Amino acid sequence: MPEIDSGDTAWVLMSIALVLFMVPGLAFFYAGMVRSKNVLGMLMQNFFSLGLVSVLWVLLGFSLAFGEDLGGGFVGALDFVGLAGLGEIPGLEGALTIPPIAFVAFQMMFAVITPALITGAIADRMKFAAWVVFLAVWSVLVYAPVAHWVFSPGGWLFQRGALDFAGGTVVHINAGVAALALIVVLGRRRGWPGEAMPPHSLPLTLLGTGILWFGWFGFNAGSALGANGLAAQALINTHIAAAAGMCGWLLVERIKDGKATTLGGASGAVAGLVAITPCAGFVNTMSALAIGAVAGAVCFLAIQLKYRLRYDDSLDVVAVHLVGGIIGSVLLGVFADAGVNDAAPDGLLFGGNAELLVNQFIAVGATLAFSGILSLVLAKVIDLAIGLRVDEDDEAQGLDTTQHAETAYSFGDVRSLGRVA
Amino acid sequence: MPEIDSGDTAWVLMSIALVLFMVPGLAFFYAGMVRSKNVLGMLMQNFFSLGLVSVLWVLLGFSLAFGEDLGGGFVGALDFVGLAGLGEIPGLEGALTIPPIAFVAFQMMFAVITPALITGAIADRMKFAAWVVFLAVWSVLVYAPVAHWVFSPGGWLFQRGALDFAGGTVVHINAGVAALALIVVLGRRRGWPGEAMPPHSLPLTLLGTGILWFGWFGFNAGSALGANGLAAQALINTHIAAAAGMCGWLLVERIKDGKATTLGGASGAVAGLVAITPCAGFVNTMSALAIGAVAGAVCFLAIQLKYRLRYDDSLDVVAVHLVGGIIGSVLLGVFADAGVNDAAPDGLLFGGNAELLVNQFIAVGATLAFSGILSLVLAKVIDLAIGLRVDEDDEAQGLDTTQHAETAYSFGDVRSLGRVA
Amino acid sequence: MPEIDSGDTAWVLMSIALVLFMVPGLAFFYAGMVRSKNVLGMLMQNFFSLGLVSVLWVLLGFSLAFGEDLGGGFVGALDFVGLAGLGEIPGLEGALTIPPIAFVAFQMMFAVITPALITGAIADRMKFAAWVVFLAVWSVLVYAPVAHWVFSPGGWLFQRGALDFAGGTVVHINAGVAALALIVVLGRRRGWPGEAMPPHSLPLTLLGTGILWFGWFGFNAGSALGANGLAAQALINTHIAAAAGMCGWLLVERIKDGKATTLGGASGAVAGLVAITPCAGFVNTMSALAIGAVAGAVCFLAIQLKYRLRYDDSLDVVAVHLVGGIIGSVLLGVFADAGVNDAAPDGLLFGGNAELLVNQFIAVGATLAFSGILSLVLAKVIDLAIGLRVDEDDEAQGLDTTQHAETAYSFGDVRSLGRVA
Amino acid sequence: MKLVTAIVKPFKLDEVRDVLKGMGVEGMTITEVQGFGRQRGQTEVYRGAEYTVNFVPKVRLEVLLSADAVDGIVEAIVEAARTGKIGDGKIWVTDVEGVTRIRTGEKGSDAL
Amino acid sequence: MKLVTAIVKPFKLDEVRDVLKGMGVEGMTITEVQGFGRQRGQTEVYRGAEYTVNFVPKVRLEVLLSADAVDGIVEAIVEAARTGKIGDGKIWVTDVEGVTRIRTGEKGSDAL
Amino acid sequence: MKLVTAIVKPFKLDEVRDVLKGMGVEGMTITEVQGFGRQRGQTEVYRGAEYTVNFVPKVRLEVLLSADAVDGIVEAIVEAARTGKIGDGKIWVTDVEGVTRIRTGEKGSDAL
Ligand SMILES: Nc1ncnc2c1ncn2[C@@H]1O[C@H](COP(=O)(O)OP(=O)(O)O)[C@@H](O)[C@H]1O
Ligand SMILES: Nc1ncnc2c1ncn2[C@@H]1O[C@H](COP(=O)(O)OP(=O)(O)O)[C@@H](O)[C@H]1O
Ligand SMILES: Nc1ncnc2c1ncn2[C@@H]1O[C@H](COP(=O)(O)OP(=O)(O)O)[C@@H](O)[C@H]1O
Repeated sequence: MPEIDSGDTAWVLMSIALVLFMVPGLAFFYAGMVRSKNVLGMLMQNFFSLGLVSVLWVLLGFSLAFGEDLGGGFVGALDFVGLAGLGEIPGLEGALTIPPIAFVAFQMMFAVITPALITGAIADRMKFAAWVVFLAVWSVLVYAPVAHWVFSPGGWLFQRGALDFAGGTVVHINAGVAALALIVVLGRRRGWPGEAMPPHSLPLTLLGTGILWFGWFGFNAGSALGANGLAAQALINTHIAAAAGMCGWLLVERIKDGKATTLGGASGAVAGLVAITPCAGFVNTMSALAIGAVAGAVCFLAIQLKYRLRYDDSLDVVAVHLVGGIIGSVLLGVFADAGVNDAAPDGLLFGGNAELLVNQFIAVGATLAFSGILSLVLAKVIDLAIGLRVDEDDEAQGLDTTQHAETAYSFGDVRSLGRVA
Repeated sequence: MPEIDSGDTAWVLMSIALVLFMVPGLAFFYAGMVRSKNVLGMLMQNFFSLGLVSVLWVLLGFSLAFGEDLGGGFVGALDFVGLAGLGEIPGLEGALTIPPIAFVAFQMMFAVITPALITGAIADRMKFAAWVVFLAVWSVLVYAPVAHWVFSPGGWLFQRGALDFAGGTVVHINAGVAALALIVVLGRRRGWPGEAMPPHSLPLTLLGTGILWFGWFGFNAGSALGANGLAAQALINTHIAAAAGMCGWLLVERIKDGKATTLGGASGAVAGLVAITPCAGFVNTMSALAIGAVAGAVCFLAIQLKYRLRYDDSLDVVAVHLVGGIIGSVLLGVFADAGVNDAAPDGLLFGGNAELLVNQFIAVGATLAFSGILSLVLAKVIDLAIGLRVDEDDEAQGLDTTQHAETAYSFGDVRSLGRVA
Repeated sequence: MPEIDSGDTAWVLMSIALVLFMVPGLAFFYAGMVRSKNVLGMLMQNFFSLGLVSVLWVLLGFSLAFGEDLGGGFVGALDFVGLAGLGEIPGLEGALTIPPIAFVAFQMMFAVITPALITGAIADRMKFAAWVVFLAVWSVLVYAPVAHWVFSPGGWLFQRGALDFAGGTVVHINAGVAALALIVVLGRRRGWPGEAMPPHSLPLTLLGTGILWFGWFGFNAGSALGANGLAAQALINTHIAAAAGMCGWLLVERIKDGKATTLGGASGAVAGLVAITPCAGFVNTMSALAIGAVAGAVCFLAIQLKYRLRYDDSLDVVAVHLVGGIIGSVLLGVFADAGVNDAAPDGLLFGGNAELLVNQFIAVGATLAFSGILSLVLAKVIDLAIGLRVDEDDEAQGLDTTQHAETAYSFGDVRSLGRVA
Repeated sequence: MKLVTAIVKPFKLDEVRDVLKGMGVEGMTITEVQGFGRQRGQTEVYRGAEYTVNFVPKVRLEVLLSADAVDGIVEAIVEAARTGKIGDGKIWVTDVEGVTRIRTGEKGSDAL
Repeated sequence: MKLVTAIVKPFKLDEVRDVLKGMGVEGMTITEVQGFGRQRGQTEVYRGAEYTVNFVPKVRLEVLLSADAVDGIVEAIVEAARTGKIGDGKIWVTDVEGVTRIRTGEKGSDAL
Repeated sequence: MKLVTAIVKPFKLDEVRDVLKGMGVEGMTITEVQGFGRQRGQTEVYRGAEYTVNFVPKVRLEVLLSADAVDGIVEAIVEAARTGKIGDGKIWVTDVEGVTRIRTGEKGSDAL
């Protein structure tokens, strides 16, 4: 057992906090974009992931994801249920310089935020109870196995040599395709796409963007699991991809729509962050810049897909996370640079080597298929059992009062009058 | 003098920043719950603690709390006034692996946030000037001695073996009972409890919750004063107690009121965080989960106390901090686990040992009595001297304009017209 | 090459994240103060600095600032363009215990936030396109050279022995005088100073303040480039100066205007933070307290300058950053204490030594002259080329709709109705 | 000249506007208001305390019209705004003595 | 049919509503407005600049009534809304030519 | 007694108020409203989707006056609120049967 390094531990503890903070960040990023009658519904779907998924992760999820492989690299054993007998993490014996419990906590935050990403697609129309069921089952049956495949040294994609530094497949593609599956069953918001449903508070969305950007440094550079040159490289890559993503999105938006919007700037930064996630610790700074810029531009254009294909992905989870995740995972096969991280081979550009690219495609495809199909089935089953969707009147009135018996804002004098029952 | 460890120092510096950030977090948590005419009043009562208490801590408070014990373990000497002659901290000679000035700053943030917790109880009716006086005197005469008793190795409760990892007694019970004492003198808001006084902005409250949760990692895991396995355990305990607190509160709320509310989710998380504070570095993960869940459920039910006993604890400081702090401090006597931290004995559950539990009761009782009585006297004296409460018209008009000559929000066109005097 | 220390690296990585987070913090600090029709305009001017300046820094700025000195200490060579060949940083060979790429990223955040400070002065009337051009050119032609002079060991002010721990001249004076130059060309808002233009959301401003205070720990204590006693001293100095700045401002405000305002509390804290920036790692705690208090009081009074001299510095960048930066840079010549940091001489107070004070004046004067003149010329050129200012109608309607085709808030039912084109 | 004032449910506003526009109404003025009536407000719960919100968000339309158009417009609003559920709102008509268009100073029906 | 419009201080709204309800008024419509009158607005200070806010928040009630109820209702509002301090507001009465309930199409006093 | 109601552009409000004050008008009531008319709302774009906002923010003034003051006041508002561009708004006058000042119970023109 290598010694625990206090510097590495300090950075990973901080990274856990940073990724935790991304959850409210995401909640506000999304909540700013919905209409004011659905703000709390959106916030709650996100915050509750912190409650429910954290508990499930300790009880079950961590063991399925990082327990001793049960064979075939598909899922982990139940040895770590309730974190019992947590000693070393299988496959990382002797490699971790941080306390194993810190590794558990770091991975927990990934398990929490991944399903939270889905909420952007289903905005304004899903029953809270149905979301709770989806969240619980999905985090155990879909998230934990995919995390095992890719992040656990025993996982089959890990074994094949597919790379994912901080969650291009596990987090973004996984959540993005699940979002698509869920909205196929859930259906469109009434009035979409004819009715305007403008963001109720872009400052909230910008606040969420700021928190996400900040937290993403923990997400990606924390994935180095230490405070070293690799973490620093991952951090600057993360930042420059976000910056370039913002520039890329705004440029194309300016050309297409005539204006550079603040929502565009925020969205472009997030697109860049998504795309760099799998690559952060495997590419050099200029490659990160390129990946970010491409993601910003392409994700903006990918939004048109929903108008073409008529699925109501309310806040563009598919265009940003699914498309952005695929861009990053695939471009990693192109830009991987063994000079940055000798744990990885050179990719197409620096090594003329297509093997990694093939592995990346396999990882993308496997995630799409597994998560897409299971999410579809799960959505269908919940719909049949308890119904996914609020009724028409409740949708018109909004989720805040109908699902949570609350109102987000009471600015005026009149709203704050009234009697206690 | 042991060497300063850069990793430990990095984590403690970061923890200082995290606890600092909890103050605005708390300010927003509370400010979202008041009516829009009292938003700035609430924010200012909190932010000003950062200004005033920090200065007092450097000048006086730190010395009273962590100076050489004056005998009897009651209060420290004045040697460190103005941080003069700060070398090693009495009782921690050779134990700290961080610069002593970092210890001063970390403890300063605790001194700042503790009285800020009180502001939730007094919302909407206290004169700003009276609050300033209360804040100054209380932080010196009440907070510093209690911190000495429990946190300083020379303190009498520390000596007895009462445990408090990060402030169950010193912070939460101390602030909670002071809040109760203060509102006894201050009286109820006009109209309470008949009139509805709904939160003016739950998104602000949720934002505050997110920041508090994030910052609490520094509060609790920073109390390990190093980046090591203990800090990691404290961190995961903190998180899982918050998560379980959210689940516990929402479950009971759903059963009792029929809805799981966002304010409930936020409140449950905070209740879990409060309860785990004294326990964070002394219990295992599953115990933390249990403590959090119990706190979430019990604190929710404890809110009914104020309706029974007719004290207007506006934002439930008593139910969350006093009750939550007692839950944590007492349950520590049950769940303490020497396997987690050999600096502590096993408690009732793992050691069949009631001694710790007895000590915990003594610490709770002593804090309740000392802080409760002094706070009551202090409130009474200020009331007689300058009056605690704004007059009826000012209360109706709100604290923002009457105490601070400002308005929180000016969204419309009309408000932003007008002439400079 | 000294070994990379994981603890130092952890702290610097975290500090990079903290300074990054200051940019949204600043954006909200400012955005809360403008009227609701200009909120997004303000946010975007700040957020876009994250996008554009980051990219330019990697491509060009870092090399100009920290490349091998071209002679005379005026500017760095182009060796590091695109971060090519980044090995050791000239003049820091053997001194850095962190990965050089972390140093690049840390300095990048300074380059990003400095021009963002300017946006407070130009609120409500500048074309977005003109701002983009100013931002790009200024960050390369003004910021990078000044950073070279002061921060690079090859810079002429560094060589002279002028001190600037974290950016009193490079950041605050530089941005403050550029702001003054820009508004001289840009002109006043229509209606100023007769019309009331009250802050549309002080809670946003307070949120920004909280984030800035939190992030400033990274800004100043991160400038120690390690997790050690110096960083801890810089951190407590930063905090106590902010606290004292708040107290100082509020005291004078209370005397002059009869009320202690929340905007005053926030502004005083920022003034204290600005003034301590150059001093953070060179003075002791009580000196920091004094510097902060002076800055709080003087910056408040300095606001009257704009009414006297009739320049419309909308959100008081001159009074807070220019005046605050000068206070700090000059008082450093008074309070510098070699006992705190032996890399610096004692100043007037502790060493009776005026040499440092002279150097500080030279550094202040050089920055004022260089940045002031270049910024004036740049503003004039852009004004002639594409016009700095939106037209009268657009100014009346606000930047949000006219520059970005968006509206910040849509609370009511009516705004969220409407049809997609 | 008459003034037709209608209180309707907010989500019906777009429909009403479309119908009126189709009937040649060139303008109207909208206010967000709170209605009190037979329709009960929603119940909200904050930390276990149950509030009944007394006021229900409504939208108030004001339309200036020539007298002969009134009956048709009132009927049209009734049609467009009706859901059949309690709280659909009221329409009332008052007499207007004069109308002026600010831009041109035109008076009477030319001002509409 | 008459329309009684009253401008009152916001914190008096609940009281007024209770009184009217007690007198059999079934509904009313409320608007948040800004009043300008003898009552001075508050003074605010932002970074040393003093502003006088010209407008004071008020609440505007509209109540449709049958003509014979008007006098009693006006008196009742005066009673309930009076604080005796400047700025208590105004009440005015206008004639209404017709009222329709949208839900049922009922007209006249049946529509109330 | 008459009630003059005017819909004007928000940034003209201060000017109108000054003029009316200069003419001896002691009070008025302001409502923030949304106007629909010939003036087109702005176009907004959110992630590539273009919306036309149908409603334009306007301010509604209500001024109670004695009958003989009406014409002068209407003219004054037209002067003060005119920009000459589309969307300047409307003014209309209705008859008021009675006014009461809540503070004193005064009626008629004494109540103004
Ligand atoms: N007497 C009244 N005067 C003015 N407005 C009224 C009156 N009665 C009802 N309203 C308005 O009409 C709305 C609907 O009335 P309500 O009694 O709830 O249902 P309905 O119109 O179906 O009878 C109310 O919310 C209120 O805004
Ligand atoms: N001539 C008027 N026309 C319309 N509303 C008025 C008029 N005068 C006063 N008001 C309204 O009545 C409110 C109170 O008037 P004010 O003159 O302040 O006090 P008071 O009603 O006690 O005389 C004002 O805020 C305004 O809303
Ligand atoms: N028939 C109407 N009834 C009520 N208000 C109207 C009517 N027509 C216009 N308005 C109001 O007047 C405002 C200006 O009208 P508009 O047609 O845009 O321009 P203009 O007044 O220059 O003809 C509208 O925004 C609306 O508030």
